[in-house]
Amino acid sequence: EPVKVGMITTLSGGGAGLGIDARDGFMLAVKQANNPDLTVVIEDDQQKPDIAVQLADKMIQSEKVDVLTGIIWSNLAMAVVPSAVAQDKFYLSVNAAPSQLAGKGCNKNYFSVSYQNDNLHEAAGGYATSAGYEKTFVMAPNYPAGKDSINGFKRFYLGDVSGEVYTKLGQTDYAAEIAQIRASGADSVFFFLPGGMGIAFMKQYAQSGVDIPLIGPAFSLDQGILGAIGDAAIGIKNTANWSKDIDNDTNKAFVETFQAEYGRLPSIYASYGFDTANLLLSAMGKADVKDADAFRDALRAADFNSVRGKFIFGPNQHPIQDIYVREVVKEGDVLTNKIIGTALIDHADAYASECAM
Amino acid sequence: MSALLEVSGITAFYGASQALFGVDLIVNEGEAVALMGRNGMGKTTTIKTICRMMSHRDGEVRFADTDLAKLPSHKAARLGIGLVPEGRRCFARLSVMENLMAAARAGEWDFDRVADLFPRLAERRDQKAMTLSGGEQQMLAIGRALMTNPRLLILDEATEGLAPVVRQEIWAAINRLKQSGLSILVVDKSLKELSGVADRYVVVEKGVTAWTGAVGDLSDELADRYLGV
Amino acid sequence: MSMNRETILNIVLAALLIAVPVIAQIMGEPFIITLATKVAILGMAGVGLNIALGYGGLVSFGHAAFFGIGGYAAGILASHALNYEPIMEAPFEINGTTQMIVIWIVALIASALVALLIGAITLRTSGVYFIMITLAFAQMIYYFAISWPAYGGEDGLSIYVRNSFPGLNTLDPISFFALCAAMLGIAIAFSAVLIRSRFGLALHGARQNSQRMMAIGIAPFRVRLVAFVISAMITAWAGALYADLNRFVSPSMLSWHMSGEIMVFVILGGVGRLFGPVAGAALYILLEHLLGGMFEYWQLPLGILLLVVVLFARGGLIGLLAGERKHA
Amino acid sequence: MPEAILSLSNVTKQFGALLASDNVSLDLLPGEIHALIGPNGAGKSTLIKQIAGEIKPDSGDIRFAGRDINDLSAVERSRMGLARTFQVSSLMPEFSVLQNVVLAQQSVSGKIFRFFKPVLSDASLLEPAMAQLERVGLADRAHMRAADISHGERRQLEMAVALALKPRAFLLDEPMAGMGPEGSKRLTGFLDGLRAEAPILLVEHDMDAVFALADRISVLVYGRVIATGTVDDIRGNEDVKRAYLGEEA
Amino acid sequence: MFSLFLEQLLNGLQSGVMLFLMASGLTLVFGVMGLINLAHGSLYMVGAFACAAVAAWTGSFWLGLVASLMAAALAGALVEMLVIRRLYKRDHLDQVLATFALILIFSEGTRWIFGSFPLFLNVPEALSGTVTIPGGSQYPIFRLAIIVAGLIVAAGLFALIGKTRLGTRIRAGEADREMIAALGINIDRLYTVVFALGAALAGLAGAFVGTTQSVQVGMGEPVLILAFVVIVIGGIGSIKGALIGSLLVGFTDTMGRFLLPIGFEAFFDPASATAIGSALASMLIYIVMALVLFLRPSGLFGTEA
Ligand SMILES: Nc1ncnc2c1ncn2[C@@H]1O[C@H](COP(=O)(O)OP(=O)(O)OP(=O)(O)O)[C@@H](O)[C@H]1O
Ligand SMILES: Nc1ncnc2c1ncn2[C@@H]1O[C@H](COP(=O)(O)OP(=O)(O)OP(=O)(O)O)[C@@H](O)[C@H]1O
Ligand SMILES: [Mg+2]
Ligand SMILES: [Mg+2]
Repeated sequence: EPVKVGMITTLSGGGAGLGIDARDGFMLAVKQANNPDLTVVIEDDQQKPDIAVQLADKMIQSEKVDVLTGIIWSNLAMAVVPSAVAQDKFYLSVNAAPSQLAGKGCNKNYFSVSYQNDNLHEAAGGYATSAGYEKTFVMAPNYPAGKDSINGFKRFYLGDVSGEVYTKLGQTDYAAEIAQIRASGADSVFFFLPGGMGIAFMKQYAQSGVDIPLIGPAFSLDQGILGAIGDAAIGIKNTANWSKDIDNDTNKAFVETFQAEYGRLPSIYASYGFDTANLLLSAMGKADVKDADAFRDALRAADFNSVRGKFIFGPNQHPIQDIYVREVVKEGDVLTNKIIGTALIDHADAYASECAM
Repeated sequence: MSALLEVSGITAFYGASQALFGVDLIVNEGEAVALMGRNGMGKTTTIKTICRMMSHRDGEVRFADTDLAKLPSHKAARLGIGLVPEGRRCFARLSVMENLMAAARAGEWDFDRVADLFPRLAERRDQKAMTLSGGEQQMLAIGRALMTNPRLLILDEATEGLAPVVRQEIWAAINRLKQSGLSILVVDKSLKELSGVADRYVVVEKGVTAWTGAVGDLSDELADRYLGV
Repeated sequence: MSMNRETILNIVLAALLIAVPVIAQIMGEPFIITLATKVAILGMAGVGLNIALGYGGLVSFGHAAFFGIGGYAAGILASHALNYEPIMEAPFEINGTTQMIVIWIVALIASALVALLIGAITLRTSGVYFIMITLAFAQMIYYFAISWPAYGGEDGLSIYVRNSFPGLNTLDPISFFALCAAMLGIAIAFSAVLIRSRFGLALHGARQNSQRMMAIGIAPFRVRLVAFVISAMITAWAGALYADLNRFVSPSMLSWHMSGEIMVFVILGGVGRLFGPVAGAALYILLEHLLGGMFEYWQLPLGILLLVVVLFARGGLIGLLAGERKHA
Repeated sequence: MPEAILSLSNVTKQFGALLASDNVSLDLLPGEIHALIGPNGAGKSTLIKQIAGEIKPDSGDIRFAGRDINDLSAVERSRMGLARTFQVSSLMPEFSVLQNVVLAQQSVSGKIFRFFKPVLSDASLLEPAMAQLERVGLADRAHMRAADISHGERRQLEMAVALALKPRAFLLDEPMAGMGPEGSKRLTGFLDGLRAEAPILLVEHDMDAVFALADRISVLVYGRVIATGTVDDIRGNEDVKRAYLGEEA
Repeated sequence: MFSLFLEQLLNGLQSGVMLFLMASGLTLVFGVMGLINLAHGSLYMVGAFACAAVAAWTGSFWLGLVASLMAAALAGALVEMLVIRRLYKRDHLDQVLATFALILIFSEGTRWIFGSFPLFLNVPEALSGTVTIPGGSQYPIFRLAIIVAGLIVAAGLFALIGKTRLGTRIRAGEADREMIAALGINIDRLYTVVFALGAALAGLAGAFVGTTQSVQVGMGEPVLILAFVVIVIGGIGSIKGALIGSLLVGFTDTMGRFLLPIGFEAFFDPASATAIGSALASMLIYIVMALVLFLRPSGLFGTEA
């Protein structure tokens, strides 16, 4: 019953931080389990979809892996997942979970451990509503994930949208958008700008003196990049399905051991990686991976201790979970997030009904 | 008279093909030497090795008691070699003034003196070199070399493409430069004018020094054999 | 006629490119076949670029545009066919297809038209201006593809099943490799004939000196434009194959990284050398594959190796192995 | 008087404040060598460029072979039979000497967009090209790169390329420049015979050659034709002596 | 609306000057030395990282700024002496490949030293805060400081290239290296100095711009493309062109992002208008570049090649 896992993730270039966190979280769990039946091969996709596809081919054809995982970006997931699951491999997502794979394109061999892409945005919409905002300015890059984000936000936001802006992917200067925000008369700003884009925006926003509150999904305010934003991040509300202060033993142990092992605080991606590995290990304990149906049932049962506390899969094999609102705070010298409330409880995604499985 | 430039038995190659097979050449202090030969015989190649634009293989190039073998081009120039290259090679996008000043070194030659020699250059001092007429560019190339205040002035086809009056002026200028004590190595096609300036001829044929002698000693028969005139 | 070293080297390279996947097939290593297929396809994209860049001196930094157009031709036609949605209904109905041959023809025509348009504008410029204006056009297409939702935008477009070719099981790696290798062979043979032709001579001339070209009565612009279009078409053809290799297309095929990569293959292998792009692609992909799994900072040794090649192998790999190019 | 093959009337060209061509009118008759002389910077090359179509005159007319060619491009003019050489050699440096000529030969044949048949084993191009090289005395350099031949040899190659075009008129911009004494002598003899093939507009500073060859001479000073006449007319013209010839007359 | 428009104009100016700051070093190396240096963006990154690291270590942005200049200049000088020097006589394409390799080396080297996570770099105390501009909006002082820095660099370069002997020699060397050497100029050393200077300018830009962006591996790449666009629009080799090109791109980009979505609302429903408008806005500078080069094939101030 040995299981071979192929991890395809981003380990070079500007987006490497995310992949490294996911990998490190995953490998921490693997190490803790110390299960000789589990082997992992790791490859760098360079954040390029064609490379990811070829690596998937390699893992399936040459390495003969049973399970694939690791992809951070939706566009890479769209390139790899459909054909991998069509070849009867299991795919466990540590992050990217595009709507196509949750709805019509769902597959019995595809599990998202993290979320469905829209979840955190929806939660931000829910939070904005419950916080009483009535005029929110919304902003995201001009690509499908950006549009999904804004749609997700609007789905749970009951106020008015006072401005809607799509920025250029990879944009680094936001002066023009900040001026529009200032002039819009909004009472809050929802933004989805992953990676360097978000860092640039928040720094410039703080420098601009505009003080309309910001709300975003966790991606822009996650542990890995908080340090780079600096004090400009303090007080920003963000939505997440994990936080290092979620109060359960698994999480406490995870945060501690991760910090001890790697010398830094874990990020949300690390938590997904950790949960993914533990989910896999739990299934390995119950079934033989060669018996696909049994193994799939074991995965579906999700019988493992999640750092998020309870963990259940919905019918489309995406989690049904609580999503929190966090606020960036300074603990000593370190910037980190603290949960200040729950935005959505037992939240499932909007596409599950389209999934015929 | 002591030798300012002494080239002995040099060979030189372009890639694998040999262009010089043994050139000997001496220019004494204050002397004007004409380097002659038909097209493609190695005159320009010889000059390039002297200026270190290419390196020789066998033989030796000495200038002012220094072996040039290991010197880079700019060091050789600073010893006092001033080159007016074949084809002018003015800096196309620089103005006349900038061309002259780019490599100027202190000495008796300065802009005013060059302007005296070639008033046309003074008229066009702010024009870009690439828009100058061929003759104007030639004047510029000579002026540019003079501005480095060389001890040896090398002119490779310096009167090519010049109007007869200007050519006469340039020859007169070269003559004056020689009178002022400058050593000169000159390549030109006009025997008549060379004979008025040069003290000695060096004739190369197929990359070998074929004949050296005083100007008066070049017989018609030799001229026909080596130069085809 | 005695063969020169480059010819012998080319034969060796071609033999290697064919032998490696055959051996891999016997040893049961399908992934090596995939890698060889990738070399063949990207090499072919490079063969296309080499016509413009190597022979015509037209340093196009936008060939990813054509590569991507080829890819999207495959992706769009196949996705329509697989979803049973006609591409257009009025005034007459056009349906998608999964026939590679039809896809290729569409890719060739589409890329030729786009190249004609881009070329007509960009070829007025030269040198670095040309490099940048070709990049500009590719970037326009790239941003268009990213933000245009119909075919997936940034997420790209999956072709769930590889398109088909009469008499061949394209899903079988070695068959698909054979197909790609054959197309590469056609592209190389074509470019070999092309450079020796009258047109090739004119193209060489246009690269060196347009003033002289005009003085002898040949309009360099037309020569360059034709070369640019041919070059684009071959690259687009390779793009269509690449889409089938990955069963996926996305705007990353149109990105400037892709343009840069194709260009790197050509330069690495040897600019203007018949097998240069293939050699370059093979070396690059081999290094990427070998180093990629070895070391977290694998791009560092890759960079150093590339640097060593440029500094010490004039004329790229082919130049290193076969000596400087003789003028034809 | 036979009809001129090439005629310029009132051609004017200005560069900023500089009048490079000032109302120039001149013509080229069949079978003649018409020399154009004048000080450096007088506008001789500029005039050649305007005839060849590389730059457009500000005003004035140029007729060639009975046709107004003002609106034709350089390429079209070349195809009509105007061949020019450049004052500063302008060749294909990476081509062999022979290929330089073959390319011109190919242009004359009119078939450029042929993609399949090998060109360098095409005897219908190689043989005439080789013949032109022999005419200018460059046959033994045929397989050297044009970048690798000496300056004088490049000048000869310029000539061979022009010959290959089989033109109806030659525009030669200082063909003697860079030629050694022997080369000049040979080229003089060669041009003497060439005028029977096509008339020549000859820009040259080598007065020995000009006086030996020219049927007519026009003198250009500051863009203006100050005199046109036979060799003897020009030699005796005091203005020309002062502006151009100096002691050479 | 008017004050917003005014602020956007100022943003356009500021973004233009920021672009110039990034492009200035590239103009020097690319326009003046005739070298295609794809690794310019890497030197920019080196500057930003050096500044961030030293600022974090010493607590002083200004020391970081000095460090960025020195680190980038040193990296530039080394690169010139070890790599670029061997390539001047080669084809442009060899330069492309070599500098592409340098990008890989710099990026991965930086990641090796500093890790894969972005670094922190913020505006110095003295330049933080905002001022009120006419119309009543607040404008960050730091952005005004960038405008000033850019203009100083422009003036300095202008003087250096146009007015000094050094500049003359550099340009002469571009035209004919062999000839300028034969006239007695040590062109190798000159070029090392110029390259180091260009690198230092890149480093300076990296440090400055890094304060408003994410200091991370790969930050130089988008900048590189933009800087090339700017230089090509302005005309290669022209400092004036680079400045005008930067401003043109800065204004076009800012105003396009601002006005296009609004403009399209006249024709489409708001959601499509923003989508189409911003799609077009992201293509806009490339459209402008293509247009400029179509009308003037050697850029606005370029001389014929
Ligand atoms: N770059 C080069 N590469 C290869 N061979 C060359 C090169 N330059 C010159 N040669 C060859 O070297 C020989 C000598 O050339 P060189 O230029 O020295 O002649 P030259 O005497 O100056 O002739 P000219 O009077 O025509 O200028 C010639 O046969 C020429 O073909
Ligand atoms: N593009 C240009 N812009 C400005 N001035 C120019 C341009 N081209 C030529 N000139 C000027 O026009 C005048 C005529 O130049 P042209 O080259 O025609 O002279 P030329 O008679 O051929 O002289 P030469 O005998 O020295 O070759 C010169 O003074 C030159 O500087
Ligand atoms: Mg010579
Ligand atoms: Mg002239």
